[in-house]
Amino acid sequence: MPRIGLVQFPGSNCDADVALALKRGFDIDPTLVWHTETKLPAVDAIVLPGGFSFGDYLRSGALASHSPVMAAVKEFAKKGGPVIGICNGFQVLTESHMLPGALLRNASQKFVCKQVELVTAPGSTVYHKSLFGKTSRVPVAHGEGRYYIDPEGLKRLKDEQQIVFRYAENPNGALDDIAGIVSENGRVLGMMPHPERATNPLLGSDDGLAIWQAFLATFM
Amino acid sequence: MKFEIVVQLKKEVLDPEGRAIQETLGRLGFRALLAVEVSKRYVVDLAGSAEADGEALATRIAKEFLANPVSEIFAVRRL
Amino acid sequence: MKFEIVVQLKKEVLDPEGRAIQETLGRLGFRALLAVEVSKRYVVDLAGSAEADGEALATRIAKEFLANPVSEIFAVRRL
Amino acid sequence: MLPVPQPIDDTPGPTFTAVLKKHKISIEEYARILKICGRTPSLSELGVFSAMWSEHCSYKSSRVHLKRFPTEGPEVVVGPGENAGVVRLSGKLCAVFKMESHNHPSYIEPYQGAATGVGGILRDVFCMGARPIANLNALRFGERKHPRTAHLLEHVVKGIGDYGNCVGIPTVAGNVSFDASYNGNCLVNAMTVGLIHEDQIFKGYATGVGNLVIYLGSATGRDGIHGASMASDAFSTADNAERSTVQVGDPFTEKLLLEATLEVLEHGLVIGLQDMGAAGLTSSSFEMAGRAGNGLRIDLDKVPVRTTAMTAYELLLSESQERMLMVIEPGKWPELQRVLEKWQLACTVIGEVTDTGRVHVHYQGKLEVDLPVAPITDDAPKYERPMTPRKMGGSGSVVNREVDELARNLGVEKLTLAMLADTGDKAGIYRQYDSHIGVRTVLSSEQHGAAVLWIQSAWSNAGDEHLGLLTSATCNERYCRVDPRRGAAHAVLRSARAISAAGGTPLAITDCLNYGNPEDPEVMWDFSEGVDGISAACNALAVQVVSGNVSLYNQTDGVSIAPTPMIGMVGKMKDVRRAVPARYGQDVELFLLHPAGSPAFFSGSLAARHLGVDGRQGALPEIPWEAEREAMDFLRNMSAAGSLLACRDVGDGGIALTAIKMGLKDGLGLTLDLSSADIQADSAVQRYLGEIHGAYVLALKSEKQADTLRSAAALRYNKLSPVGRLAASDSIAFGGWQIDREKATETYEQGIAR
Ligand SMILES: Nc1ncnc2c1ncn2[C@@H]1O[C@H](COP(=O)(O)OP(=O)(O)O)[C@@H](O)[C@H]1O
Ligand SMILES: [Mg+2]
Repeated sequence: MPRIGLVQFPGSNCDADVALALKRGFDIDPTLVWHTETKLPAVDAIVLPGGFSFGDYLRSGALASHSPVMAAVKEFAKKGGPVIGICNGFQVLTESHMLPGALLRNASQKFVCKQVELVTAPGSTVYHKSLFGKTSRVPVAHGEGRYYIDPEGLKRLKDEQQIVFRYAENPNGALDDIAGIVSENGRVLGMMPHPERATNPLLGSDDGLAIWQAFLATFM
Repeated sequence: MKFEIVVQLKKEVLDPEGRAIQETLGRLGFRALLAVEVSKRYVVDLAGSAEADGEALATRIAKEFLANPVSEIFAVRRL
Repeated sequence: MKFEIVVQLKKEVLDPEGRAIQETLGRLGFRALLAVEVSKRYVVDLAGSAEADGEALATRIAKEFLANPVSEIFAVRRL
Repeated sequence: MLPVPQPIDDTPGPTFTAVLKKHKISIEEYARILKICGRTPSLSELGVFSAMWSEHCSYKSSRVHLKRFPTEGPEVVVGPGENAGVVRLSGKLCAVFKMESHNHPSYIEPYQGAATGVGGILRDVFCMGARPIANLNALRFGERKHPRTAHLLEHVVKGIGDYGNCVGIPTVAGNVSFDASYNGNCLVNAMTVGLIHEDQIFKGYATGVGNLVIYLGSATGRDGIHGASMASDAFSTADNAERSTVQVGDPFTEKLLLEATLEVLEHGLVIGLQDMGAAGLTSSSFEMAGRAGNGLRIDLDKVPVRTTAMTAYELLLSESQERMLMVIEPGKWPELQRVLEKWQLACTVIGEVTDTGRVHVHYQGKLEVDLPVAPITDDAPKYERPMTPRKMGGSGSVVNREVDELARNLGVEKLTLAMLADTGDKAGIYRQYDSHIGVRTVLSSEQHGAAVLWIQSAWSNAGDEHLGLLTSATCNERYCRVDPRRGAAHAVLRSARAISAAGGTPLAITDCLNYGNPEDPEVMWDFSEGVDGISAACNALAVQVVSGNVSLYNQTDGVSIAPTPMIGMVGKMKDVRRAVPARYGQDVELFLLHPAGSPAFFSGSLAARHLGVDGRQGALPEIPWEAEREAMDFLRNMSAAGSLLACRDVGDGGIALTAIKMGLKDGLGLTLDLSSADIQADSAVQRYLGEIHGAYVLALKSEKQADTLRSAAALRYNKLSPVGRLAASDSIAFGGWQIDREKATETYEQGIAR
């Protein structure tokens, strides 16, 4: 039985949805980890869910990235532990410098909620390999999802094949249509779209299940 | 002891807000408006009285929290 | 000719962002941080050279577009 | 300590008159206050009366009418009078919901006004112990070309979105329209739906003498002082002095408050709990004490403040957001503190429950308020304001002829495009709202009909694994202007149609009755007619009113808004897998389900408005109740049988506009031919663009088509006629007119709030 730690910051609001997706899709009950914890429980992987940690004040993810729990998550990732950050979780990952780049206010300056199509880029990680060749329909819902990185950084992302998802149609002005990237070692994934919301055709799509499947495959 | 910390996007990063303001005002006939830059300004009030310490602390807060080095620059000024 | 326009909340108006930043940093050990105020700063570049005209225009822009008179005040300064 | 609070100077004269006026207290009401106090009140006490007896808190002009609503039904668990209404969904699972207005604050500061409106209605629902699962919003703005409209729309939508998105409640449906009568007075009505277990419904009672009164949440500032009386005020554009009372919302704190509240309720840590909404500490303490028949002692020195030198008056009346008042047993205090600390929320003991039946407020060593509770909460003034029936708009056929002629002069194609632009694509609004969070959303604004949420709950009956909750909010103010009674009935009906079209059964409604100045006898008559119209529709459809809100004085510079009784409805369906969207994206044949022989009409229609016909002219046809009910049952059966691909109730702009919009967003053209439909119309324009009661445009699964037509043939009051098709073509053709599809798409998509 895989043990997944689900981190909760004050203002996280997709935590329950992630727990439900893991339960319904894979019969996994994640362990909740409160942001003030300095140590992680015994887990195989970590999820940083979406939401508005600390109200998105300052910059989205900025205040959360300094939470005690994030020091532990960094430690965990340094040892090769798998981490997925979704939406606000992705913002926390960039703010913590666990992933390169930054997520800026959408070019439209407006929050955007809609289904998008994600194209998986080529690469060698589990994510790339298990999802390559598919387009996934997954919703986005964010006000600050415009991925930015300087030109050298972008070159590095491309050279190292760290880009995992691109938008088929860019909803926020992200550089190079980037929707999700992975760390150099392939263990830390950050993505703006919400795979936990795409787990049943009744809810618009179940393409998110394959993304969770890939996440589980990083350690199972 | 108060310090002003101004945080703004790096020049090479698109600032949709500045651009939108300029376009809107341009359409409304403010032709003299050549450019608009938008930044965030924080005024932090720090306990203690040694100016140098205060400035160092304000800079640390700016650097570690208020500005994101990937996309932003900042400036600190004693008020 | 550049002007700085600072737009900030009226004193009595709740600044949830400033409060959240101050409280969070306080919990992280920045005890010397007594208060944080968040405001916006615009730098407008205006064509023309008469300072008085420029200042009047910047003030008009601030008043009519950048500041919300209901809850905000602004200050204009030549840079 | 003084034995009585410091009295005001009530020597008759201009100063005293001004004080009363500022507090919106009449001479008669003041006489009543003297009697209740048994002495001259203090300024704080006057403030308490002013707030508690404001229109907003006391419903003094509307109470006598609201009694007429049907409020009891087999599935109604909690009716009007509590923070929100409750209706049973399945087993022990109940829906809690309410709609509330934030019109005046939103006109003054659209972003914060709308945001705090959402915050307030969320708190009303979660302070009953329910977890909010959906928000809706119904908006009314002035004419599109009015200089303030675009600004108000943009900021209201942003305010609603930023707040709801941050708290993490999906906004799943809504309604918006534009009308000159809102030029100086926009409407922002927000609704929240939550879920609760029937046996865990929490009510705000201050029981148990000696129990502690706890203040929870944000510190108090001078926000919205006089807000409660402001909402009862007709403001004039000349006087914007009230602009300093802006309340600022903090959705982050709201989210913490939501989680903390549900946690403390679940752990049984509190006895009473109430949101500090309008008139803040005053109304929450009086209401909680009133419901329990107890008294309270409050020590204002303990209230957390964020600004200096606040007076007792200000502390009592501040409307700072994201605050709650709780009553707890003293023994629970340590555990309560532990829970609240986790959520980073400040909480303070500010008083205790007493057996005096009075509220005593102390501040800085003085007694500021010493008032009996019951006379203030239960015996608030109640007015039977004079009413004068309006002269109704005469004959509908005159309007029909006028519109027909004007339409042909303008060109039907042009008129159709103008109407498409007016009711344009709302994606610019709803894409700013998170509609998926919570993973329940099956259908939402994106599919254009009622929202459908999939409710999986351990509390529902076995076999209800695919239970659906449906919700919709609407009102047609143009109809209400022509006929305030039928218009109001229509608002209920329209919500029920939307819910039925999606496959659901209507259960109950909430309302937000937005009207003008009640001191105008014609407005008061509109209001009374509205109540009767809603009641009639509820009775006809066997649904009840479980909660609601009244917003009066919606007028600017003497002009009242069109009567706008906004209706929010909740319904359910057995199986969300059968939910039917109102849009369709593929080539398909279209049918019209409609009452046989029903008249198309132009009175109160969108076409009439576009053509500049006086909006009060004409008459609404009688509502064919039997046919309406039969059609709704039929649709539910068809949905349950899996026969419907899409279904959309005919609304603004008649059958043509409804059919066009069914496929336009998916790039489909249309051929529409109503010659086989059984519609009464004097002209083709009227047949296609006239509006009609009880009609639906729908598409059928091909393999179910024969069956469906067979069962339709057995309908007593309705007909199902083939009327054309949605097609991958470049044109939209109806009644001999033709519009370029791309042109239509472009016009439609220019839409709203881009
Ligand atoms: N203010 C709003 N908030 C959220 N959704 C809205 C709002 N206004 C309209 N909508 C949604 O847009 C869709 C279309 O709106 P509707 O009023 O039915 O227009 P139309 O019939 O012209 O398509 C509906 O599903 C409705 O829920
Ligand atoms: Mg509609």
